[in-house]
Amino acid sequence: MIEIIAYILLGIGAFCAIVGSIGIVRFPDVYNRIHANTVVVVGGAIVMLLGASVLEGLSSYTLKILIIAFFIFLTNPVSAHAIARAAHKSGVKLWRRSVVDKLEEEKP
Amino acid sequence: MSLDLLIQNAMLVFLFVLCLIAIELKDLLYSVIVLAGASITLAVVFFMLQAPDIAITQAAVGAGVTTVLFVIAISRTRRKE
Amino acid sequence: MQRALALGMVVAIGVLLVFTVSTNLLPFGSFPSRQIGENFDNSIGQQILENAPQQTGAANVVTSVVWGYRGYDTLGEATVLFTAVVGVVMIFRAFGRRE
Amino acid sequence: MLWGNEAIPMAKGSLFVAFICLWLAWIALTGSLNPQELGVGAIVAAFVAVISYKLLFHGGMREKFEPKRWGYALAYVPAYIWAELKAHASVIYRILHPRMPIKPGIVRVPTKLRSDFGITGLANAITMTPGTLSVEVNEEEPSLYVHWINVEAVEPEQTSRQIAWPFERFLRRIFR
Amino acid sequence: MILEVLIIIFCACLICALRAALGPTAPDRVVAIDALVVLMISALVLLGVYYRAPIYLDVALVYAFLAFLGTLAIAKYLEGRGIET
Amino acid sequence: MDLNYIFAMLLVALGIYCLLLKRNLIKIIIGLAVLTDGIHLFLISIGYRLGGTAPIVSGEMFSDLPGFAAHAVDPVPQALVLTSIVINICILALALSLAIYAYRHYGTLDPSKIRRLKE
Amino acid sequence: MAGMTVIVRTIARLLFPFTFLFGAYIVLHGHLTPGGGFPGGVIIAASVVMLLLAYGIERAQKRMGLLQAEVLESIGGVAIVVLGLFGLLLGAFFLQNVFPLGDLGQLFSAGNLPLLYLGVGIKVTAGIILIFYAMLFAFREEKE
Amino acid sequence: MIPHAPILAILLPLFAAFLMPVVGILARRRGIKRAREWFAIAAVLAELVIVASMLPAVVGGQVLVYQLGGWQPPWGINLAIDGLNLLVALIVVGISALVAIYSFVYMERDTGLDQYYTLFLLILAGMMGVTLTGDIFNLYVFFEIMCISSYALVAFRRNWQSIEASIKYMIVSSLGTSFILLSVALLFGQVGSLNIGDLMQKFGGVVPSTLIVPLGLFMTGFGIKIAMVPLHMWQPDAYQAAPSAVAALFSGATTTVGIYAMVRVVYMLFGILGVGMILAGLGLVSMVLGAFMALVQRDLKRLLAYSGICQLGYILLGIGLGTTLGIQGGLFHLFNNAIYKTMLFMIAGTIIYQVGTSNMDKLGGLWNNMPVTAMAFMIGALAISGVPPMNGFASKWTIYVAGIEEGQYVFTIIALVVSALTLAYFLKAFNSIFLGQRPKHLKNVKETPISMLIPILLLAALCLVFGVLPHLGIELVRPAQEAVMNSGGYISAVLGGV
Repeated sequence: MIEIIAYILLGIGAFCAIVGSIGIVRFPDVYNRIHANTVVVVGGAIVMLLGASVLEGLSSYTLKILIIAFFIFLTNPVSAHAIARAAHKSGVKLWRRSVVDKLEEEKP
Repeated sequence: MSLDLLIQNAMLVFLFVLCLIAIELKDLLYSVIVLAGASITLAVVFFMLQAPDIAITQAAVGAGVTTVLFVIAISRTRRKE
Repeated sequence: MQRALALGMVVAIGVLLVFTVSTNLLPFGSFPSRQIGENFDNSIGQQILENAPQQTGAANVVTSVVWGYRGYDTLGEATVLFTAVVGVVMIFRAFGRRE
Repeated sequence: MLWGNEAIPMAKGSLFVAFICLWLAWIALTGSLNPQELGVGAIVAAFVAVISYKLLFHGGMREKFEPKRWGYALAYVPAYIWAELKAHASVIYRILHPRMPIKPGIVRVPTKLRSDFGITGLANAITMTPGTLSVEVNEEEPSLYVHWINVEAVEPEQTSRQIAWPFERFLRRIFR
Repeated sequence: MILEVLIIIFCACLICALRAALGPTAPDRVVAIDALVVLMISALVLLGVYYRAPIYLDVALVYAFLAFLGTLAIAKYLEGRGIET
Repeated sequence: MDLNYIFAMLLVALGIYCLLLKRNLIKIIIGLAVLTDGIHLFLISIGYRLGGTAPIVSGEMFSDLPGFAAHAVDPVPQALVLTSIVINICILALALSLAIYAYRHYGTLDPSKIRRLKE
Repeated sequence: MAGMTVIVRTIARLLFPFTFLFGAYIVLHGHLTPGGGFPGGVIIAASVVMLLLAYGIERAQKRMGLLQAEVLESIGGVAIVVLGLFGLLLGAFFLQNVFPLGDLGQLFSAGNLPLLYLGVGIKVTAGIILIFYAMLFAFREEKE
Repeated sequence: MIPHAPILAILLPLFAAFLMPVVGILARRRGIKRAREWFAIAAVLAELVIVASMLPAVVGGQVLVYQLGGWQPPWGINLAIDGLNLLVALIVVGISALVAIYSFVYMERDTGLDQYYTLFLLILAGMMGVTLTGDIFNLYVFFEIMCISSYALVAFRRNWQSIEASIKYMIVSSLGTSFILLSVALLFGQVGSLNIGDLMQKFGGVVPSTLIVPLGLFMTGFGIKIAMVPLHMWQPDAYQAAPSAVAALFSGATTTVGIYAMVRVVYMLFGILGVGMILAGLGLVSMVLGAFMALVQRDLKRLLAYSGICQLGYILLGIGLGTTLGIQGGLFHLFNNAIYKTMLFMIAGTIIYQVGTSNMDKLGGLWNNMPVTAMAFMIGALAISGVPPMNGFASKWTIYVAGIEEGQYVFTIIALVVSALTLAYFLKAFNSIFLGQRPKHLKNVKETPISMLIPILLLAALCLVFGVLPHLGIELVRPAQEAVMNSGGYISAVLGGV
C-alpha cells in the first residue's frame, strides 16, 4: 500500500518535471519561464522527495528528506524572486503580447 | 549494460556537453552559469561512482565558492569576451 | 598559424590520452586487481579497506586515509589554502606604497 | 528591519528558544539519540544560538506561543496545498496546450501585512504557486508587484482578492 | 522503478540544458540551471534511497542549502550595483 | 567500454584546448577548472568497483567488516581528489585576483594584448 | 538601503543559523559520514557569504571582521601542527594517532581525527571568508 | 642528529609561516621594529641547523627514512633522505638563509612585508617538502605550494611588469602542474602505488613501454618549472619582474628543486627507457638558445635569466650522460650554479637598490662608486663562464671530460663554444655597468649597504674556495652521485622496515 502511494507520487513528480522543463523551453520570456520553473520545483522535485520519503516507510530517511524538501521550499522562491527582480531591473523586456506592466508604470 | 551504468554514461555525455557549452559561449557570465550546471552534474557522477565524500566537497565548492568568486571577478572586469 | 599549431597539439594530446587510457588500463570497475605484477587482491586500497576500521577507529575510511595514512598530504593541502589566502591578501593589500 | 535592530527590545527568552530550535535541528540531522551526539549538539547549538539569536527572532517570545496562531498555521497547510493543486493544473494546461493561452502581465497587489516574516511568507507563497511570481516589493506602503501568467484584473482590490487573499487571510493571523 | 524515474529526470535535465544553451539573456539561463539543480537534487535523493544509505543524503542537503547563493550573486550583479553593497 | 576514462580524458583535452587557444583570462581560468575536473573524474573512475558501495561503514555493515572490505570502492584516489580539489580552488582564487588586478591596470583581459602593451 | 529586498534579507537571516549548524555538523561528523573539514568549512563560510550578499559587506563584517579572520586562520593552522606534534611527543611519529580510538561509529571515536578536522574547519572558514573580503574590498576607495 | 630532524625541517618554516600574521599584528600593535625580519631569519637559521645535523649520518651512507604517523611505506607517506636529497636540501636552506639576510635591507622600502615573509617561509617549506618527501603525490602537493607562493612572490611589487609576468607564469605553470597530477593519476592507475621506492621496486628494471605517456607528462611538467628550452618563455619576464631577492631565491633554490624532481622522478624512476639521452639533447638545445638570447639582452636581470637557462643545459647534459663522471659533474655544476647565480642576482638587486634601474644602457662607470660589488660581479662572471681558478671551471671541466669519455665529441665542442659565448656576454655586461662613461646622475651612488654585502661576499668566497680546491666539491657531491647511480639502497631502506 505504502509503496503504491510512493510510486504514484514519484510518477506525478516525474510528469510534472518533464512538463515543467518543456515549459521552460516553450514559454516566451523570463518571467513565464520562472512559472514553469516553479512547476518543476514544487510539482516535480518536492513531490518526488515526498514519494521517496514514503518509499521506505518511516525510517531515518524520512526526516532528512523532509528537511531537504523544506529547505528547497524555503530557498527556491528567494532565488526566483531575486532573478526576476534582477531581470526587470537590468531591462529584460516582457513578452510583446503582455497585457500590463504596473511596475514599469509606477516605478518607485 | 545495466540501467545503472547507462544513466551514468548518459550523465558523462551530459557533463561533457555542458563543459563544451561553457567553454564556447562568448559571454563570460553565461559560461559561469553553465559551469555551475556542469559542477552539479559532476557531483552526481561522483555520487554514482560511490564517492559521496568527493561529491559533498564538489557540491560545497561548486555551489558556494566558485560561482560567487567568478561573478565577483566578472563584476570587477568585463563581461564580454 | 600559431593557432593551427596549438590546435594540432591539443588534438594530438587528446588522441594520445584517450588511446592510453583505453588500452593500457584495466577495464573500468575492476578495482582490486589493479596492479601490474602478481599480487592481485593485495592492492594498497584493498588492504586499507580491510585494516582501517580497526587501525584508526573511523567509520569513514576516506577520513582515515585523509588524516591517517596520508595525513601529511592534508597538512600540505591546508598549507596550500593558507598560501592562496596570503597571496590574495597580498595582491589586494592597501594602496599607496612608500617610495 | 535589519538584524540587530536595537530599537526592538530583545526578550530574554529568544536565546533559549533559538537554542531549542537549533538543538532540534541537530537531532534531526544526526537522526540518533545517542548521549554523545546530544551533548555535542547542545554545545554546538548553544554556540550558534549565541552568535545568531538576534537574527532569528524579533520581539517578545510570549506572544509567539499563543495556541491560536499555531491553530491557524495548521489550518494554513491544507489551504495552501489546495491552492498549489489548482495553480499547477492551470499552468500545466497552459504549457501543454498547443497555442499556449497565456496573457501575462505585472500587477500591483497591496497587502495589509506589516512584519518582515509576514511579507516574506506572502511573497514566497505567491512565488511558489505556479502562475504568480513576486517581482518587486515596495516596503514603504506594503505591496507586491506580481507577474501573473493570466491577468484577470488590474485593479489593486481585485488582484489582492484573487492572488493574495487565500494566503493572507491565514498569514495575517499567524504573523500579525 | 527508481531508475526509470531517474531516466525521466535526466530527460528533463536535457530539456533544461537546451534552454541554458539557447537562452537569449542571462536570467533565462539562470532559471534553466536552477531547474536543473533542483532536478539533480531530487536525483541525488533518489539515488541515496536506491543505494539504501541514509548518510548519502548530506550531499543533497548541501545543495538545498547553498544552491541559491550563486543565483543571488548573479542577480546582484545583473542589478548593477556591485556585489558588496 | 571504458566510457568513464574516455570522457575524463576528453574533458582534459577540452581544458587544454581552452587553456591554449582562448584569448581571455577568465575563460582560461574556466578551462583550468574543466581540466582539473577531468583529472578528478579519471582518478575516481580508477578506484571504482562494479556494484561496489562507498568506503563508509554504516548501517548493518558494522557487524560485517570483511564483507564491507570486499564490496567497498578504493578510498585512496578519493583522498587524493579531496586534496586536489582544494588546490584547484586555491589556484582559482589567486588567478582571479590577478586577473582583476590586471584588468584594473590594463583595461583588457587578453593576455596577448597585455604583452603587446609592454613593447 | 543596502542589500537586497526584504524577502531575501529575511530568508538569509532565517537560514544563517541553520547553515552554520549544518556546516558544524559536517565538520564534526567527518569521520562518520561523508564530509569533513573542508566542505564543512566552506559551508560555514558560505553562510557568512549569504549574509554578505543579502545585507552588504559592512554588516557581514560585524559577524566576522578582517582581523579576526586572519587570527582565526593562524589559530587553525597552529592547531593542526600542534595536534601533529602531540603524536610526536607522546608517540613516535608526527601525526601519529595517540589518543584512545573509541568504539567504531560513535561520535567520540577515531582518536585525533575529529580534532584535526575541527582545526581544518576553522582554518578553511577563515580562509575562504578572507578571500572574499579581500576580493570585495579591492578598489573600493577608487569608486567612492 | 637532532631527533625527528626530517619532519622538523619541514614543520619549522610551516609553523613560522602560520605564526607570521600574528607576529605582524602584534609587532604593529606594540610598535616593535623589524620583528618580522628577525623572526624569519631566526626560523631560517634554525632550519639550517636542523638540516646540517642530518649531514653525518647521510654522508656515512645511511638512508634516513621517516614514516609519518607510523604507517608502513606503501600505505602511508614517508620521508626518505639519501645523499641527493640532502645535497639539494643544503643548497635550498643555505640560499634561503642568505636571501633572508639580504632582504632585511633590500625589502625595507616595500609595504606588505607581513605577506612577503609569510610567502618566503611558505616557499621554503614547499621546497623542503618537495626535497625530502618519498611519495609522488606528496611531491605534487608541495610542488603546488611552491608554485602558488612563487606566483604571489613574482607579483609582489604589483607594477605592470610583475602582474603580467605573474599571469603568464601562472597560466603556463598551472598547465605544468596539471600535467604532473595527470601523470600521477595515470601512474597510480597503471601501477597501483604512489611511493617512489615501491614504484622503483615494482618496475624492477623493466619499465613497461605503456608508461611512455606519464613519462612525457612528467617531463613537460617539471620542464616548465625549470624552464627547459621549449617551455622557457615565462622565465625571463618572471625573473625581471620579481624583486631581486625573490629572483635570487628562484634561480638558486627553486630551479634546483625542480631539477631535483626531474632527476628523482624522471631519471631515476623511468631511467631505463633511455631518458638520459633525451635529457642531454634538451640540455644542449637549452644551452645554445639561452646563450644566444642572452647575447642580445639589454637588461641585466633578463640577461641573467637567459644565462640561467644556459647553465641549466650544462646540468641536464651532465646528468643525461649517465656516467659516474657525468653525474658528478652535473651535480657539482648544480651546486655551483646555485652559488654564483644567486650572487649575480643579488648584485643586480643592489644595483637596482642604489641606482634604480637595471637597464645596461643607462648604467656605466660604477667601478669607482662600488668597487667591492664590482669585484664580486667579476668573480661571479668568471665563475659562470668557467675560467680556471673559479668553481665553474671545475664542474664544467668534469662535464667535458665525461662527454669525451662517452664519445660524445659534438656535445663537448658545443658546450665549449657556449662557454666562450657566456664569457663574452658577461664581459660585455661588466663593461657596460662598471667601466666606461659614467652618466652624470650616477655620481652620488654609494657602496652597497653592509648587510646586503655580507651574503654576496660569502658567496664570492665560496666560488673561490671551490675553484681552488675542486676535490672538496667533488667529495661533497659524491654521496649524491652514489645515490643517483645506485637506487637499490634507497629501495631497501624505504621498504625494508622501520
